[in-house]
Amino acid sequence: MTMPVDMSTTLGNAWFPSPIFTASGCASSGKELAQFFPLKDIGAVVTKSVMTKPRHGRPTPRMAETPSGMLNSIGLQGPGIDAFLANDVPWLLEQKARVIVSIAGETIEEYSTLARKLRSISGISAVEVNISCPNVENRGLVFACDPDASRRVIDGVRKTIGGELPIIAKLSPDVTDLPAIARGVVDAGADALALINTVLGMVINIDSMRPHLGGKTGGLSGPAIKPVAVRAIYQVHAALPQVPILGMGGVSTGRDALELILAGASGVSVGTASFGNPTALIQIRDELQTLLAARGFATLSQAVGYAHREEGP
Amino acid sequence: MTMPVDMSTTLGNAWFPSPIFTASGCASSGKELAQFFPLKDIGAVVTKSVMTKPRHGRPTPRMAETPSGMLNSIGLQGPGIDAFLANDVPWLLEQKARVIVSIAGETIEEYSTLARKLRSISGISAVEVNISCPNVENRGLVFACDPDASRRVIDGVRKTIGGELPIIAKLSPDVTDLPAIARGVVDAGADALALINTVLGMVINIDSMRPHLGGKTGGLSGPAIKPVAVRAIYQVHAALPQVPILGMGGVSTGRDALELILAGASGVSVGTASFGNPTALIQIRDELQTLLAARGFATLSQAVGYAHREEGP
Amino acid sequence: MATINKSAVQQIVTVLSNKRVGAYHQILLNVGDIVKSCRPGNFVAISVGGDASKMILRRAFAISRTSDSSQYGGTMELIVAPHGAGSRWLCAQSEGSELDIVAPLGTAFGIPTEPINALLIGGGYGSAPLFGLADLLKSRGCKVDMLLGASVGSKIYAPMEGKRSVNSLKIYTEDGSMGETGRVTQSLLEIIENRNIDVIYSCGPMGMLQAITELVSATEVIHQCAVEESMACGIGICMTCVLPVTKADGTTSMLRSCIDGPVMDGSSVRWDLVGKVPDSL
Amino acid sequence: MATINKSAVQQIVTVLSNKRVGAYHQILLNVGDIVKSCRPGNFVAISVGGDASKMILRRAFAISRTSDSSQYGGTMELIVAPHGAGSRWLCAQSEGSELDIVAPLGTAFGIPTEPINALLIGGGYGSAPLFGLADLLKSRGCKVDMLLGASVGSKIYAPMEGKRSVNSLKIYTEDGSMGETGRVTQSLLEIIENRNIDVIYSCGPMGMLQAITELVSATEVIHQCAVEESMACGIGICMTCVLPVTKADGTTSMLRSCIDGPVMDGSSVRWDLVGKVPDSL
Ligand SMILES: Cc1cc2nc3c(=O)[nH]c(=O)nc-3n(C[C@H](O)[C@H](O)[C@H](O)COP(=O)(O)OP(=O)(O)OC[C@H]3O[C@@H](n4cnc5c(N)ncnc54)[C@H](O)[C@@H]3O)c2cc1C
Ligand SMILES: Cc1cc2nc3c(=O)[nH]c(=O)nc-3n(C[C@H](O)[C@H](O)[C@H](O)COP(=O)(O)OP(=O)(O)OC[C@H]3O[C@@H](n4cnc5c(N)ncnc54)[C@H](O)[C@@H]3O)c2cc1C
Ligand SMILES: Cc1cc2nc3c(=O)[nH]c(=O)nc-3n(C[C@H](O)[C@H](O)[C@H](O)COP(=O)(O)O)c2cc1C
Ligand SMILES: Cc1cc2nc3c(=O)[nH]c(=O)nc-3n(C[C@H](O)[C@H](O)[C@H](O)COP(=O)(O)O)c2cc1C
Ligand code: FES
Ligand code: FES
Repeated sequence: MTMPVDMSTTLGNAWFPSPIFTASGCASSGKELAQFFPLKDIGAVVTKSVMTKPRHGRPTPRMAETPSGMLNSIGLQGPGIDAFLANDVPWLLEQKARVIVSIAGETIEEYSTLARKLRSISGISAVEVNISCPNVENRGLVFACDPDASRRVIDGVRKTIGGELPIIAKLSPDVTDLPAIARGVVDAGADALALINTVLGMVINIDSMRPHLGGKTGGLSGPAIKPVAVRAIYQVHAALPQVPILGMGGVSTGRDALELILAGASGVSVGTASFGNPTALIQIRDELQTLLAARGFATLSQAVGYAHREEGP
Repeated sequence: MTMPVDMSTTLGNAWFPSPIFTASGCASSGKELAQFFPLKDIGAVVTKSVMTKPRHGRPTPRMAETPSGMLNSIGLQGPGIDAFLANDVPWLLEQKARVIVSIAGETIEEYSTLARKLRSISGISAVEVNISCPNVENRGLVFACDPDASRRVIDGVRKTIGGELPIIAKLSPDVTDLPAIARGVVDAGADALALINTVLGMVINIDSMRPHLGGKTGGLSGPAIKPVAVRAIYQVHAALPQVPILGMGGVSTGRDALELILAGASGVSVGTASFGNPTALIQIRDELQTLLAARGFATLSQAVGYAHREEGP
Repeated sequence: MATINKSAVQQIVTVLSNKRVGAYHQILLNVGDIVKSCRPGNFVAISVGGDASKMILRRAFAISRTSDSSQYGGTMELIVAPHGAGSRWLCAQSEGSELDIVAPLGTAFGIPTEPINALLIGGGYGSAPLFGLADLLKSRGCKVDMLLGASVGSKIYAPMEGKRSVNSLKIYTEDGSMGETGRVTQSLLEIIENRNIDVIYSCGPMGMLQAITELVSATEVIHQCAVEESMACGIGICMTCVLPVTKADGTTSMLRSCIDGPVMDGSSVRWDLVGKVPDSL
Repeated sequence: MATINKSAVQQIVTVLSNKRVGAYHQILLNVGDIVKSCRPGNFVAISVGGDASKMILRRAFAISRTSDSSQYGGTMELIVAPHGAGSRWLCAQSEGSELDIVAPLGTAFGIPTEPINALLIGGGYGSAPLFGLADLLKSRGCKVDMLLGASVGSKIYAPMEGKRSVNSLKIYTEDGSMGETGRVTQSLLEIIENRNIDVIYSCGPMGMLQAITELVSATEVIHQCAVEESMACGIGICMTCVLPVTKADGTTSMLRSCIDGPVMDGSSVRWDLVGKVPDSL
């Protein structure tokens, strides 16, 4: 019952001592959480999606709490890649944190530009490519909802960044055929998949009688979407069993993390849960270890996708 | 503040004294709720989706509670259309309930067969066509996820049923481009749209370490999905402002119903909320009336889609 | 008007007391006139977690006993195991708390018109509805024997007062911490034979109900069991709680255990098909 | 290690008392050593709804006062308006209840090193942090005047003890049910002039803060205001609580009110752009 479990995991050729990561956009650049626990104690810090230029993001209100969830419409506010690489990455590396840099763009070219800038930075573990962004060259259609555009983004990043740094393509669940999108980006060179980004939602303020969020629609996150995340991970793992998945969506306990892992996730990002509980990542990591041990797993990797096993006990 | 509000509504040429309906599959055939309130006191009873033949449905477990929601995989258990029309419809009409019959099929032909049987029945207000079913003729791809198949289902039903009975096409939110699917079924002859069916989800049982539901995946319903419903209704109402929408998804209070109406729903179905509260429909109806009155609406229809109005107060 | 749920009402009731008894909580509710329509075997569905709860479904509990004579008017007793978040919340409600209940729900144990020999078998908290049943059978002149089983002694629920209505009570625990070591089924056929049992009334885990059904299949004994399937609504509108049951015409249907149960004829349940579906219709 | 949230801790604390005061609840918490790092203007973020809550985000409340001398060790006082489900839950917690808090968070009011003339302006529960601030300013030799406003008298929070630290207290209500009829801003420029005000400290609705900023823009008065934006995390990781703020170099940024606020320089906030975004960068 209490044998130590090897909690280490890999995504592509990147190794992490723990499978519990922050989720992009839910840990800012790391400094804010460092008061609550040492950043090196988690698997990795996945940084907020960064674009080429500084951005103000969307007007407020930017959030609405919903039953067991929340909507956000931040609109990728951020300092731009240059300031980010100059200030935030060195600080994180100094903390001995593993760093996964999340990038976002409005054109296929912008993603490649970001990849080029990353190429020269040493010490980062992987790049997460957030393709749940509107494509300004195609009527604002979100890249991740367009099989062709998502493939081309990843292809561009792969070609620019070279063969070393693992590429994690982050997909949106708001599509008819998720495995098809997943297959496309893997063919284009993604080493791993991040599932899921937020689900598109809206809240109407019944006093103003208009959409509550400044950005009208927002992304739904938190426990409410966990069943969607589990389904997405299970579906994609069934279709592409050899492709590692960084799972996320509503994880707030070790039990939730285990569910995603059994469905097929090799690592688990924790987003919204940190808003309600600054030490959520550490608690989830510890609970997960206990749960794995109680189930007789010697290593985390034995549990990855275990829910897919053939009939039997 | 307390002037009476005209709560009546229409979907196509069908008139209802109240906009609050049951949701298909969440009121069985009506008898079970009749102990808690007279069925004529609500807008309509939308019956459980019926198929041509009797069906056992899926194995148990068929449900899993999730944060502010639940998954179900009933698999359309039911008596088949003949027994349904012989037993359930006459009973409902005797109660003076308005009846909307929901139909479901595995082939385009099956939907037409069902429509043919309905054609000869008098007294029903509308037919809701549940196209969130796997199409056995196309690798089990859900009709509602395939623009062409969904159009052909509605076309078949329209041609068979003739011009009188309003057709409400019930769509799935699990698609990349919901307005496109909506446009297709309206072109094919749907008078109204029902939005949204459940969201595909999954729960892994962390003790058995397998999918918890007998059917593996299930449909997510309840408050958790309300933001998805509001978004779907808002999007489709923006694209097709002249098409009436029967809104549903996570409504459990009058405030929730008002949100869906402001987003564009002319009527609101209440599903999962009745499981936790057998008198939910009556409470929601009364709360909605109070909220509309407090906002100065003289009629329900003035509030439909009000969140889309031009800038201004 | 309705023939289903015909005496069910939704009502806010007050907790009169909440005591720990072994592994369970004995919770007494002030429910007023509801008791008039409660029969042994019926259950109650309770909202859990309070106003801001993420738990949207009611929890089902067997009505253990009701009384109409106490100083409080009608009272209803529940025996609750703190299992998950919902039942733990219920077990944490103290005197004076208000609960939203729907009751009585489901079928009741059939009460014979003749004075028969009855054997009541309970597993874990499954004994809860059996003591009320025992009283009733006794009052009809039946001879009532009882077997209770559980994994450990703390999970045997057998209140002192309850024991008065039974002729004999035999307890089994798997770890031997109370009564005999083993299971309620181990000497069942002998007991049936020795005591001339006509009817078995059982309530407990599905595995126990199945085992009893199989053991008595070769006998003349009637077996009424109260099943326990996961329920989303408890009132027959969701179709989640179904069990494969053979009907008079030999066909098997998926029946709702909240409406056609929880009390069912054990021999009609297709135990082999639970968690599966019968061949297509 | 971290420079942000640098004295914040997450801790389970106990409710010592909960009293209704007009439209508000005055809630006293036993928080131990946390008080050592709390400064007037800081806030606390509290989990609401209990274990099974559908409310997943913390609620922010200004720290009204702290004390380290009482019999209980460090205590923290909050003034809470029962607004929605979360704050109503908090107002329903009784003595002995446990709360999960993160504190202290955010910026504090700047305390002058010289004895200046300060005017403290509070709207509704916005007066909460001003009494602790008044004590501190008084102890630094400042002259402290106070204006409080609300829609109705029951929404004026002005405890007896608090009044001791202020030179003068003037109350305004919109319906005239307490003090003068009208708003805190109506004679503001006169008061500034007559009393030689150097610094205004304000806390209350955003409209009030904006109105004060506009009124004093033509004066020399410094205006430190505690803003209130909808916050998902309170600790700087979500970017939902931003306000457009002009920086020293004249550019406008969307700054987090939980980290760079809640206390901000009123003149630096681009009130005209709240709810909009500045021109693109
Ligand atoms: C007819 C009937 C009578 C019952 N009588 C009793 C009784 O007298 N005493 C008692 O302690 N328990 C009884 N149970 C079981 C009780 O309903 C469950 O223990 C309880 O629902 C668990 O809820 P939870 O939130 O604590 O657990 P969780 O596991 O968190 O529940 C999650 C969901 O699963 C459902 N669920 C979980 N376990 C069960 C179960 N064993 N049976 C049905 N649904 C389940 C819950 O209703 C809920 O929707 C009865 C169940 C039924 C159907
Ligand atoms: C820095 C700061 C200090 C505050 N100090 C106090 C105080 O001393 N006393 C007091 O009574 N209230 C104070 N508030 C407001 C208090 O946070 C809100 O009233 C409370 O969050 C409402 O939660 P609810 O669940 O009751 O309402 P709901 O409206 O149901 O809340 C829904 C969501 O919106 C957010 N929200 C709603 N209203 C506000 C608001 N006015 N400000 C920020 N977030 C909001 C909530 O945090 C929650 O996430 C303060 C807010 C901030 C940001
Ligand atoms: C406030 C907020 C901001 C987010 N910003 C980003 C982002 O910049 N890039 C990104 O890829 N995902 C972003 N996400 C999505 C999360 O990384 C994550 O995929 C999603 O929230 C689901 O996980 P959770 O339920 O644990 O939050 C954001 C989510 C939230 C709530
Ligand atoms: C148990 C259950 C059974 C359902 N069965 C059907 C069905 O037969 N046909 C259908 O169109 N929708 C069915 N639905 C979907 C509902 O009608 C509704 O679209 C969905 O649950 C969202 O509404 P809610 O959140 O109010 O439940 C079912 C939902 C549930 C929970
Ligand atoms: S529990 Fe819903 S039908 Fe039985
Ligand atoms: S509330 Fe999250 S960054 Fe300020």
